[in-house]
Amino acid sequence: MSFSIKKQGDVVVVDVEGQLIVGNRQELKQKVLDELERGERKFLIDFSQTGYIDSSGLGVLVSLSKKIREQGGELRLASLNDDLKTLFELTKLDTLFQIADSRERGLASF
Amino acid sequence: MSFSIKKQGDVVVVDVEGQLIVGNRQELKQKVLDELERGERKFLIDFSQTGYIDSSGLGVLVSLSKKIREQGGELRLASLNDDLKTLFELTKLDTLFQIADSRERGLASF
Amino acid sequence: MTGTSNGSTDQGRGGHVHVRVALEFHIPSDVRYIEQVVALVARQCRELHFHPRQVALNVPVALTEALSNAILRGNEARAAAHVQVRAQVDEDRLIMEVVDEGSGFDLAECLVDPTRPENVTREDGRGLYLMSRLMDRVERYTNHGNVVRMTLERDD
Amino acid sequence: MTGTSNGSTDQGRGGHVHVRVALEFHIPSDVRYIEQVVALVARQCRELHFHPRQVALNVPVALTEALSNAILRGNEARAAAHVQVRAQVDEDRLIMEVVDEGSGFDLAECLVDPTRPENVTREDGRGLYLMSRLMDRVERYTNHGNVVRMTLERDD
Ligand SMILES: Nc1ncnc2c1ncn2[C@@H]1O[C@H](COP(=O)(O)OP(=O)(O)O)[C@@H](O)[C@H]1O
Ligand SMILES: Nc1ncnc2c1ncn2[C@@H]1O[C@H](COP(=O)(O)OP(=O)(O)O)[C@@H](O)[C@H]1O
Repeated sequence: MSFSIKKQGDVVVVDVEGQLIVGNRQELKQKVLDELERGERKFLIDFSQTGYIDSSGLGVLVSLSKKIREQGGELRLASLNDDLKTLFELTKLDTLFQIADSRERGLASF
Repeated sequence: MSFSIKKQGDVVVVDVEGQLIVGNRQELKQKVLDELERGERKFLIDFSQTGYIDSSGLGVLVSLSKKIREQGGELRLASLNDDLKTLFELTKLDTLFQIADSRERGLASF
Repeated sequence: MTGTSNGSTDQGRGGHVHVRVALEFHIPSDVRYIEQVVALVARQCRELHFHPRQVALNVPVALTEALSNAILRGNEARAAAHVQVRAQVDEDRLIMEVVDEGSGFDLAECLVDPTRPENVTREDGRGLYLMSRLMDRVERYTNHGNVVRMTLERDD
Repeated sequence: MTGTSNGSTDQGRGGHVHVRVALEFHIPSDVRYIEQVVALVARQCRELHFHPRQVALNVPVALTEALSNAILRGNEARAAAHVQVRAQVDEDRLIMEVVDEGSGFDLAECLVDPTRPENVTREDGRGLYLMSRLMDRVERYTNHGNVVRMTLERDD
């Protein structure tokens, strides 16, 4: 599993490859916070290559969302497959995040 | 698993694809006996595509060898991998059969 | 017939192969081992023809939660403490048991509803809830350690 | 780390995942089921890093022999009679138990040496011999049926 970060326009796009779970969520958190530190404000996390997410992965998304918002920025999510969508629905986190069907729509939404 | 039969020169060559075991040995036996009935006398069984052989598979080879010899014919074996060779050695059937390293050598040996 | 196809296979003459697979793991209290264990259990479920959603969502998420709780809560990540995982899969259901060396906890008391408005922005507290939503049954008992037992009936 | 790699995996920090896999099968007394059962047991051995020769030769041949004896000798191929197979694999060894509904047999008495000159041209009588040569231990006992138990220590 790994996280790859690239900039598209003024949006930082993060791909989560594999799982986002207790064993690696800190890595994601640190990578995004580093970009925030550098002055980035628009973040899109793309889950098209993601397997599963556990509660601590969800927790990191909640935490990042707060921290980015505190700096006047925005975190959005994209490309959740049906199983991941279910996870967000079960936890009502689909009400907390703006979730786009695709990376393109996510990018266009900023 | 399957057995494919083709004629090369005056030799009937049988390929054993997959296992030669209690569940399918009768099929091999019948195919070879049919050829014997038709007048064929030289038989080469090629094991290059064979997985494993059980005691009843070995038994069928012994049986065919006898029946072919009774008709003045010859059964030879070819292309045993190391594991199959071990099986023939353990049972001393390597002393009963003429075994060629390759199909070509097997064909040339008649 | 292939070596990778598992599960119950009807072979025409009214016969049937019944398969039950039991996996048992011992892992140190380190969350880096979770993914490997989860992958093997999920694979067995896939091979026994559990629904793709169960294989991709219910099983991995619930087991990851139980394992991380066992490692971080039960064993408090003490390196010398171990976690045992027992998974039993057949054509009807999956039963997973995760055993830690802690003194246990009260399931009903610890399970909070993370979907309540005051909880939805919390960073933690979704583990037991997800386990209970993704499994058909979650139980806790003590038997040579703290055992969390989860049952999932197979969907086609 | 991959989902298909099984077995014990050292992850650097002195830790170690210990895996034990138990497979259990119930099959009707029909030799056509043998290959499927054998493939699954052999695969587990491969994944737990048994020697390729053990995976390709020792395990499949010995298990095929035990199964065909259980089906054809123990159960005399009676369709209603079943054969149970239990296989337990870990990083040390494989233990296989094949249970039929027959009344059992005397292992020492039934085991003939097929390599003796008078036997080498026989068509049958090599099954128990191969089992004993390909396994480290073969035992027979009665416990809810006739049980043949075979043990193979793992070679790297
Ligand atoms: N294996 C365990 N051993 C001890 N306590 C546990 C265990 N699993 C869960 N708990 C308790 O239940 C609480 C809620 O767990 P959970 O819903 O997974 O959320 P979180 O772990 O994020 O707090 C934990 O904080 C802990 O007090
Ligand atoms: N499961 C079993 N139940 C009853 N008898 C058995 C069983 N397995 C082996 N035997 C006895 O042992 C004999 C030798 O078996 P084996 O060495 O496999 O050779 P074969 O099956 O070719 O005769 C059999 O003929 C049978 O009498």
